[in-house]
Amino acid sequence: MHNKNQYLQEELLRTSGVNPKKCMRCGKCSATCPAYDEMEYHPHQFVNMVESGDIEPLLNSKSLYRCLSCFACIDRCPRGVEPAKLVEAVRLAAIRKQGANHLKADDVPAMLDDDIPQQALVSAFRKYAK
Amino acid sequence: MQRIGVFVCWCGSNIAGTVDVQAVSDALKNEPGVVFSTNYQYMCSQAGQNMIKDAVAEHKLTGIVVCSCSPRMHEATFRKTAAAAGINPYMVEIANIREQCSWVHKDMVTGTEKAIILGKAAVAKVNLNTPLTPGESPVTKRALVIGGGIAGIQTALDIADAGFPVDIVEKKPTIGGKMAQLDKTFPTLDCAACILTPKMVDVAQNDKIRIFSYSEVTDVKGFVGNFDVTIKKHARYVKEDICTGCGACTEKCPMKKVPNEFNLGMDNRSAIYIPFAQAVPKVATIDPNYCNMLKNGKCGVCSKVCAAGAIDYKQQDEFIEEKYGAIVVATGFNPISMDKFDEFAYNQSKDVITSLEFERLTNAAGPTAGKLLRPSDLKHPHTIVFVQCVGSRCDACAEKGKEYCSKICCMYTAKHAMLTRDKYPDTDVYVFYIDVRTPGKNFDEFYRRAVEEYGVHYIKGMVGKVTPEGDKLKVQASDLLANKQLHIDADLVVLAAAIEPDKSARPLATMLTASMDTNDFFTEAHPKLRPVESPTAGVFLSGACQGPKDIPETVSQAGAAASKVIGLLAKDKLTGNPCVASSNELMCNGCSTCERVCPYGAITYENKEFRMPDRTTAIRRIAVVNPAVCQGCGCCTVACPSGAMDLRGFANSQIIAEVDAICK
Amino acid sequence: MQVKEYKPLIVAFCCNWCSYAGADLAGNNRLSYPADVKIIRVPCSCRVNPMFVLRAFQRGADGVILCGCHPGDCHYTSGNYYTRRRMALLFSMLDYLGIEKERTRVEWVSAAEGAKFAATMNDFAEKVAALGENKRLEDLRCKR
Amino acid sequence: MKVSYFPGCTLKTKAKELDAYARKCAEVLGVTLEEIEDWQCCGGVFSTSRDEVATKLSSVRALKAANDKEQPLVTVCSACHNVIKQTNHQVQTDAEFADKVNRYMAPEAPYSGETAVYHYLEMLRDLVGFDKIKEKVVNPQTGKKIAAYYGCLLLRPNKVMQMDDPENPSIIEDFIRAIGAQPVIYASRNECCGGYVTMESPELAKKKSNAVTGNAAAAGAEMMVTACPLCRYNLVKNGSEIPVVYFTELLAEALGVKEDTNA
Repeated sequence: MHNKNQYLQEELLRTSGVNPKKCMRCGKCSATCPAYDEMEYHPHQFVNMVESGDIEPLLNSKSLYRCLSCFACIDRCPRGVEPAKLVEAVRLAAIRKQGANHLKADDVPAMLDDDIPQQALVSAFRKYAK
Repeated sequence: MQRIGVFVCWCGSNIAGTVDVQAVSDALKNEPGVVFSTNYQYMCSQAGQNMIKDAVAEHKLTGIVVCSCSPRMHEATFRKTAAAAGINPYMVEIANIREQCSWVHKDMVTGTEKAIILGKAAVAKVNLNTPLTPGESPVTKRALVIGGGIAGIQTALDIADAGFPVDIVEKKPTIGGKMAQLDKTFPTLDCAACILTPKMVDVAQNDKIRIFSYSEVTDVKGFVGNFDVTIKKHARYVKEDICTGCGACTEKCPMKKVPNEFNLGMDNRSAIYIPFAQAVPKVATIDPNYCNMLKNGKCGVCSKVCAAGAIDYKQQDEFIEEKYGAIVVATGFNPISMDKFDEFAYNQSKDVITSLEFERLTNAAGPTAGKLLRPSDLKHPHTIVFVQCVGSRCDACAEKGKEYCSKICCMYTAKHAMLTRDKYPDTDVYVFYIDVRTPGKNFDEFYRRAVEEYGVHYIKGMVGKVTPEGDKLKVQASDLLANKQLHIDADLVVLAAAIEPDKSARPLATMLTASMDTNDFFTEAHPKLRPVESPTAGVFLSGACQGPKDIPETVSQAGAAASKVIGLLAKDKLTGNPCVASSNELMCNGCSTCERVCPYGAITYENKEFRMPDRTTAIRRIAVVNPAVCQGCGCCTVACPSGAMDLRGFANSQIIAEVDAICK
Repeated sequence: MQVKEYKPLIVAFCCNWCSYAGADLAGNNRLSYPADVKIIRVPCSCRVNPMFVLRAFQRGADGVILCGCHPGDCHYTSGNYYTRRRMALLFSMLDYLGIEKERTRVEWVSAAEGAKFAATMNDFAEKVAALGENKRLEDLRCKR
Repeated sequence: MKVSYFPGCTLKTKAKELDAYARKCAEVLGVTLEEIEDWQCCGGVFSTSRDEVATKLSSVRALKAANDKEQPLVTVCSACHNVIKQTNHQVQTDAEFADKVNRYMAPEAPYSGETAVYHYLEMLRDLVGFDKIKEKVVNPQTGKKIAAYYGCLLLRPNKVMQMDDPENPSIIEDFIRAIGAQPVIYASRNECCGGYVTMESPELAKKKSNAVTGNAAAAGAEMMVTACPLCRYNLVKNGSEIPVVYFTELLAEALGVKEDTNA
């Protein structure tokens, strides 16, 4: 099977350290994911799709920004695949492109309230913008 | 000096086509020790063999070199010929000039050249050969079976059937094992107790079988045919031969709050107890951790109500020493602990149970008398979620669970789901699976019936989290085929926990010097061709101690192990392989290196008196190889730092002579 | 004087259970390999004392190869693991002494791998032949 | 005992009480928290990507500073702890990353992950000891039914964090017992509150937070404790039925130093 995304795929696997071949398709990552309902592509699909080189849909999906980095899929995966690391790698590949920031500074004031901790703000910038 | 005869075989044209056999026999004639050399069309034929016999007589040969096909082919033939001619069969060496010469080389010159060199190497070796006689050792005609589950029971029955006495050692107060705890058995759904308990009775009534229950093996010495075993019989504080098993004591015992291990702690028993109604031996046992009399001397009710006078608070552990010719390991399995998998809330809710607990919940003799009631509030569950592969098929770096497939879970889960739907059609049953593995006779048909006839919901996916809230268990799971996350409010969650070898297996393996894999399953002598034998001679494997197995497989392995034991015990004497290691006691410095590399535990140490040059005596520690146990790999010979250890038939001097002959 | 064509001398130690049977299988299938390879049968690859390897080089062998059962398949359960470790040590020492790494090898050949046996021997013989004669350890007093 | 202390940005602004109580209690327990000079924000969330280097430098600086003083590094905020501990682990296990980091910072001696990283809770358990806390309690919180909320960051990824059993933790429960109260065990204690996604998707955060607080309340808890300002924010903002407080506040109350801090 021809894989037109071979370079990107190799890059993603290298930076994430994930080996998708270890996956046994049990779906426990997606079973445990707290953000599942807000995701168009779910953790097990990230593993599958990166393995098969079908990466563009992931790059363009808002699913990237719904991962909570709660690491539940990392800890509960019986095969040690660690899907969240792959989500993170794809997310970086998306936002590192020029002008591809998901969050712009101008958007922020509307999101704030009096109590919101700094932590949320810096985390969001880490996750949504380069 | 040897008197060696060389016999070069043509093998029709197989050898003679590429090797000038005449040149070979002529060249070898001049080798040291060779007094006769010839060639013939078919050395292995009757005429060829007679030629060898005649030559032995005529030339007073002491050694024979046959240049022919592979020794794997005809070494045995020519050894027999030698024996018939009156010389020691181990004075024969084969030069492989067919498979490793004429068949792989195309031209006559190189083929002949190489055949001569191979012949010279064989001659050089025979020059150093010594006559070898295989050792013999007697066989104790009694077998020991460790573990009294279905594996041990079947093995013991089969051995006893052949007329040999057998002892079963079981660490629990009764035999029966895991199978006694099961309700129904797949795929036929016959009741486990109905098919197991008659076998237990057979064991009890068989005069060839002795049962040591509440006992364990504490020491094993010796070797195949001659094991010396120490069995520790724990004090049960009841005289086994007097107790009638009437059960009066268990009724009257005031201490009734002891978690009942037979029902996996889901109900209580008394401090003096009989594990279950059909226990064998059916005698009471006092649990010293809970008995008030044993703990602080206050009570004594059981001794008062016992009409037979069987209670003995002063009973001590007893050690029994017995000799055995063969040992069968049948230590079985246990479900793994669910502590590391608390995303399924096993430690948080009584209504999250393992499959073995489910067996007890549906068993007529179980804590709920066979009614399917959930443990927390004894209500009938209407939605049940089964989770497969809990702790099985985990990656090693996931740091929890087992790497292997536990093999039995798919089928027992299908059984549980089917039985639930059969008895309680108003119950919704979900089974979350990764794969459904049903390789067995009538297995897949059984699973399909669960789905098609009984309407069990099989969902491809896994449960990620179970959250007990109120009287519900909120199950969050994935349905991979629908690409959905499911949220199910369940009343009962059943976990198909992985199975692991019993914890007693590893110390036992050390005692037996039997090898184990990284999962603590016993390894077989050969994974395909010797599946019921341990690499350690005289030790055999039966049941799940060797790997996950269901009942039919266990029973067939138990029978196979028994037949191997019978084959061993039927012999009066064991003949060993004479090509074994031996230590030169004058060179040995007792360092223990060889002992550590020996995979068979064949090497022991003894202190021996030596006469010193000044007429004093000194005691030195030296290695002694047991030729009945040694398999002749030669590992120790290389490990030995002082060069004391050597291998008969493949001695250092012989191999070096071969090297020299080849490199000359 | 006639110039003799250079032929390497190779000693192969084969365990009785796997590799020796693999060599037989190569023969059964008529898979050729150089006649320079001379096989010595040992019960297990762990029977091969480093001394035997040194002796072969001393007596003029150009290459020494050990063949045993695949890891995990040893007839004696663990012998080939000892072989692997012992030979790793020995070969690195020989390398230090100037016996090129290509002259020594440990290979796992099962009883079913006749083709692998032949391929291994062809490859090994070719590599050794390329290096030429072994002069480093050869004891000239033993010269033929 | 002296330890290096990394408060983190939230503890200097929105979660001042978490910080203030932590300092006060440490004093009572005989631990001196020495704040690292010129510390910088940890970034709030750890990137698991191996080629993400620059964003982790602030954590490495803090680690290096503690190492220079030969002190363990203590944090109170769960997020800071998670980021710093994971960064430290990456320095220890990923040689390429360690090399890059050291080239960036060009320290006199290269840093290779020597610093021991403790969460304040771990400090209480491993360096002080819950038994000692029990002795120092003057206002035992008897009768209070308290649910521990771990969230994600304290426990996961377990391979790195190694704080407790990730599915069945007990460190906060043991802490609750040490101050005389009664812990309430509930399944959602290690589930996510919605984290920073509350910025973009308040609905997701609401759903997750309500599931957590609802589960705790159903289990009979009267109060929840947490170590994370963002967790507390999400739980409170989304209308928790029961109060959510920082564990340090409870500790201060039990040790009898709460009023002083307010003063």
